[in-house]
Amino acid sequence: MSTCSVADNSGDTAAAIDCLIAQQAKDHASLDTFYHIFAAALVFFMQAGFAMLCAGSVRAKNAKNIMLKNLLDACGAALGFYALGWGFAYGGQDADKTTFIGDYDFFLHANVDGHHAFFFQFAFAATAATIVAGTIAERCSMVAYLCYSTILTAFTYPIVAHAIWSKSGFLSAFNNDPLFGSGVVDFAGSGVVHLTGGVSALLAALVLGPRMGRFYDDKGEVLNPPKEMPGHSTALQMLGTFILWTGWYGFNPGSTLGISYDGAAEVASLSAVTTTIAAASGCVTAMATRYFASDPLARQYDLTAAMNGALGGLVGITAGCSVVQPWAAVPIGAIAGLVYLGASNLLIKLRIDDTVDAVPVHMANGIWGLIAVGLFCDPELKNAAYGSKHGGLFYGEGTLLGAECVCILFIVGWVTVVMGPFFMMLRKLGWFRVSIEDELVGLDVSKHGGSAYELAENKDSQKQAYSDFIKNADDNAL
Amino acid sequence: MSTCSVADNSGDTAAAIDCLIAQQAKDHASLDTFYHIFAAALVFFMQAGFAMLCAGSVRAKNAKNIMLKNLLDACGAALGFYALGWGFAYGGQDADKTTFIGDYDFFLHANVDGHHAFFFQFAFAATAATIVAGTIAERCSMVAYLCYSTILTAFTYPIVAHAIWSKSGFLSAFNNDPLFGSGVVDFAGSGVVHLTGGVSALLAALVLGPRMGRFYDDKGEVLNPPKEMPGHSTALQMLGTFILWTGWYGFNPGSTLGISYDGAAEVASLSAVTTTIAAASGCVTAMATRYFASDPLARQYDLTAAMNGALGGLVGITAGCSVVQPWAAVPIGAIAGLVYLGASNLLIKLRIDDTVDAVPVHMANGIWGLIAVGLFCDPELKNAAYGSKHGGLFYGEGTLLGAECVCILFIVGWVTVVMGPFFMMLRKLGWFRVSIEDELVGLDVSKHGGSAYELAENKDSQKQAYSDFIKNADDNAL
Amino acid sequence: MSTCVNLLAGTVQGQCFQNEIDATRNNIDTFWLIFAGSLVFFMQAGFAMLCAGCVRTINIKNIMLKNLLDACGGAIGYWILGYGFAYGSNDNAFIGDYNFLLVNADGMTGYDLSFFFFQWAFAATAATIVAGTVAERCRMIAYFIYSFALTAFVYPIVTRAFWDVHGWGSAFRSTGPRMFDVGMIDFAGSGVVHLTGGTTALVAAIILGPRIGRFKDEHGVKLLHPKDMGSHSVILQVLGTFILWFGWYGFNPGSTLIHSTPDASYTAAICAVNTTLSAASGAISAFGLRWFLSEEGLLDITALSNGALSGLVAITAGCSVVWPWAAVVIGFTGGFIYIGASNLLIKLGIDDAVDAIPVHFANGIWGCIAVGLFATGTLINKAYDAPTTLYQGWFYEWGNGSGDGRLLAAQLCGVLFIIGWTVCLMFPLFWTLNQFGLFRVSREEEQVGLDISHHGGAGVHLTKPTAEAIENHRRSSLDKSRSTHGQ
Repeated sequence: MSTCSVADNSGDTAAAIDCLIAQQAKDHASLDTFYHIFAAALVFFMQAGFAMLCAGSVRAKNAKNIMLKNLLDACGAALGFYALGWGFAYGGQDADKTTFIGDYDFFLHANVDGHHAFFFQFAFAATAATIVAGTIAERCSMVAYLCYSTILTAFTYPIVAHAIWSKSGFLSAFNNDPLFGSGVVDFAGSGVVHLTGGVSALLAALVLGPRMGRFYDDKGEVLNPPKEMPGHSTALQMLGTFILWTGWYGFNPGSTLGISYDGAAEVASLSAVTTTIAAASGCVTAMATRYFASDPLARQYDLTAAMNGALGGLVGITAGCSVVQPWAAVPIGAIAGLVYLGASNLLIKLRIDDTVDAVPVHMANGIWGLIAVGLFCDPELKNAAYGSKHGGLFYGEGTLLGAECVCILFIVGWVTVVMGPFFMMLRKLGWFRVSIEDELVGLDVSKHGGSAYELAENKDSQKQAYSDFIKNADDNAL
Repeated sequence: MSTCSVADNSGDTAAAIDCLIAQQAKDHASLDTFYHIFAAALVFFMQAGFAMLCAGSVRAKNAKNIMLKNLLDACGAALGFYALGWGFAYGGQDADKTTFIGDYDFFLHANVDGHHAFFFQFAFAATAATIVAGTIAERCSMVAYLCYSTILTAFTYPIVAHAIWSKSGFLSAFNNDPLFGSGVVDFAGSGVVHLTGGVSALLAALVLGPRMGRFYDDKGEVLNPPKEMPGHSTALQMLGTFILWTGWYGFNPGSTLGISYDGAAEVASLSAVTTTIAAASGCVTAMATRYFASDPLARQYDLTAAMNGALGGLVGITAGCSVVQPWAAVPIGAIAGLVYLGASNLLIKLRIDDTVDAVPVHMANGIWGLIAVGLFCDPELKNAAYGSKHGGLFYGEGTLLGAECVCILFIVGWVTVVMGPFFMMLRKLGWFRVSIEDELVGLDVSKHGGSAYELAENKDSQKQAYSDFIKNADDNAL
Repeated sequence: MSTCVNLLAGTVQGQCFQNEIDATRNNIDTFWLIFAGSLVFFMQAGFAMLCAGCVRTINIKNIMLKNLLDACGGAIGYWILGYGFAYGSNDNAFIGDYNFLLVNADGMTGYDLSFFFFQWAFAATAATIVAGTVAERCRMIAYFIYSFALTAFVYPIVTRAFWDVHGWGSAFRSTGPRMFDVGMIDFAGSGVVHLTGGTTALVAAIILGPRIGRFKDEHGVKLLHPKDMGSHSVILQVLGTFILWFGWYGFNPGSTLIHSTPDASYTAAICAVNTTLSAASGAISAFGLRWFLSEEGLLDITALSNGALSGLVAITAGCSVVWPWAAVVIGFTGGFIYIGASNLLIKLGIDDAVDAIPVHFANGIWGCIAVGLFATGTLINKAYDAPTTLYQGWFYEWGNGSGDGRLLAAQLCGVLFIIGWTVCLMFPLFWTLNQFGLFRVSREEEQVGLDISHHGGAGVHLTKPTAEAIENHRRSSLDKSRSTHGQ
């Protein structure tokens, strides 16, 4: 195969060694590409998870509609991120400069960093876009959704990614002159992905208003308590949750962006462990709290709390998965479960209607995830993952917490400034919400040619058919 | 990147070479970590498979309940195995000693073997715990299930894993002084994982008793034949089966615990091939046998037999996947299919109620898997995987078969001794089973606030709504 | 642990390092195949869900059983015969004859074994394509026979021709002259896998005839508008689509077969990107066209998901040799082709329960042709061992002013061979089965649904407790907890 032996190098040992070094570098590149593809495939699979979670959480009459939105935003994200987003986010990055937006490698024409990097980042952009689908389900029009998801993946999200993950970003820890000397630690994107998606979801829910009959009755009177609109299939929700959890093992460990450089393997495996523990803690806390907070005469084990608690834990650990000790994942996850419950109740108090509780899971826990880094970050681990030591508040340092707070403010501000007016405009144009009739009858019938399900019509007629059939078969056999 | 060149080492060739060697060792570690993460993510995904399989196999009125149990045991396993299990199983292992239980690295405080190893082993522990959920579905209380799964992952399972997989285990093939000179070959855990889970399931089913109306009618008379209680969704069962099968490609090939050491790639590939062939054989045999054994006038292709046959084949090959020739996977899988059918019928004869047939699949085939190693193990392949030659009975050696039998006895005995009294105690306390009323109305309504499904009840009313809708739309347009 | 340190002579030591590096590369390659093979296998779940979602509720057990069995039958058929025919190493350009039943497993390296695993997963994919088309009316026994024949013989011959180093039409051929000096470039199998499966599906659908009530009413009078048979669950259909798309990241990038050379890893990465872009474009174009063509502005999710699959099939042949912009064009066209072919089938009265023919057959052809148009020399050099003379896609040759159409010609010949070969074998097989009444279920069975007639009952049981039962339960448990609290 290769030609590094001393004999091949005409007896020159030094040349042989250089040859071996070059080979090793190639092998590292191969291995890292492989790792990217593995992780990106898992992250892409999260699209299936979101689709199942949303499908299970909406009423049967809107199932097709929400699935369509989920599939379409994966497609829109691919094209939008290919055309513009990647260039805005990572084009022409340079650790010595600080820029607000990238301006190179649109349409992948220059192939900066290789295709594997694009593939991985596309999967992240698609995740950010799809978070909103669930919140505004059952009432948002398709056109509005298409416009929104294209803008998010082509412009809004790339700017955030550029600020925090690109080498030229003004908040980036990879810049040579980072903010407060530390830069923002958002390892796999509690902020970049989940907070961005979550804030968009909140804005959309505010502008769009609640589903009909959720908080107000026909006459516009406030309902107390609000009407529950349970999803049509818990099995699909659960499937979605498990797929998402599995996909997170590409999301968090994959964010090392390689496995061959010094220390990458340790960082990746630590991320896998903290991810696991935080998800488990979030699930248990959220379910137990909901259980003990419910009416003592009719205590219920609430599946939704359990599932969203796990997802909340996952979102909460995403920023810090590589820089906190495994024990810290327990409080981070546990608090994430409580944050989810609190935010979910608050939304209901404020009469903001979120069909799948995406705002509490992604926005509230996105914020918590960033703060948690500022509290629990272990300087040694940060050194392993980022090459510089900065600890969280519990290790006696406050700088990082400051940087994280700036990051939260920036993301919330930026997304609000861009998406807020955009949603308002959609609303003014009357494009944002489907008509009252469409909403009442369900979007599947009104927009998609019929219900998502054709289940057995009638059990009795089925039984009849079966007995007729058996009788015939017997007759024939005789 | 690399600083190994002769120039970097100030002309010292030997130092340059040492540097290269160190670099190579690091590369191997990276590759192995990556392999662990890949395999563990697939194994974790099996949780989704179990959840779907169980959800599809129970009646609609208990779907939420069973899925919640599946989610909670993943969470419980993560926390229990993190706190205690890992330390008991692998803490302070040493090939020169023989111990019954590990006593080090609780809460991962010492980070022995790296985080990736913990992540992989946690996924296995979660699998063992979740096997029981299906068997006792539709009647077991949530509290009992939580207690059970914590004990299993934190104590019972780790002891078994310690005995067979830790270097200090008294049955371990990795010990310097192994049992009968060979130790037990249970490559990926037919015994450690599936038999442990399966025996727990059997004990639980015995203590818990059958579902109401399954074997006895209202007046306590024996039903003949027993009442079928078909699962509510075959699609979910099938999805679960395919997810499990896919996850098994992490389970079996991943159990090499690395891909970079000499021969690991051979062992891993062989495992993938034998896994495939055994699953296929098990499926075909079980389905064909069920078909030809059924009433000739109304022959049925039974999906449940096909799916569980495939799973039986997978469990059966798990112990020996790395040490048998591909041809041997055919008889191992085929017999596994028959073992499944036999055990399933036997359970019904004995009036032991197993909702998802987990006992035949995991316990009966777990035993068969271990015995099969004792029969079909190829000395050359065992040498490649374990570094010492011992053949199965068909290669003229009996030692290994003896060791496998000891292993079966140990696992069955140990699990019975720990879990049997525990289940009896739960029963005495009245914590084990839900009330008669709850069982009859279904656990989703009684414990989880309502049914898992909210499908549009009535097609006619939907059609009416649709025609009203169209009419309105027309009117509006005019 | 490296053992190179104690060796004395510098030359020996160099060799020792070299061996270590080669071993590591071999390990990476093996891992790569296990990873990709697992993803490809997972596509079986995707097909099962897609089919289960598309058929009527009365037939879901039947269709899923077929999906499971062809994975199993495929494994056994491919193990017994198929692998030996396809990759058994003699010099024959048409068929191999070695290593049936993996009898020579002892002589296989780990990489060889994982190669078998990977190839089996592909064979199972080819077999499962047909399941959907013939759903709701095909007999189980016919399906067995067919899937065994396909994986054991028909498909292996095609893979031999276009993927093996000995194959007569292969761009990998190293043991003789390549077809038109280039050989057919079918990187991951638009032709080999999808066209083979799709052609089989087409032949089967023609001989089997449409489902009862699809094109004609009870009295045999042709319906003005073909009846939409209804599908069990759109959600399962979309789930299937997502799983398939996910699995395609093993299918296409994995087809590099190795990953440890810079060229291979570059190729794998570009395959992943092209796969993504083509799927997205196909989905949007099919969805848009269907919307545009429908009178009432229908937002058709079936068009969207099948459009994505069409884009995936279309890019499969060329994923390694076209630039991303071309992937967008290929996928976009693929979406149009899907809609056209789907409408054409209905016009011709050919009944395809899941639209597998438009997706796999029509776009399989398009995928192979697209390579002949868009393949670029830079990427061919990376993906294939440097050909003696480099011929690119026709658009590039045209741009160079040569207009050389050799690659396009090779692609067309490949397509014709695959269609011809598959029809020649499958048509007689299906025709014979049909003559003996083994192909189609009886009229009664079809009407009552196959789940009831063959599988012991319905696949879905959604009975819920009645409102009354729930109310009773609520009262009694309330009473109970009150009395406990009262104590």
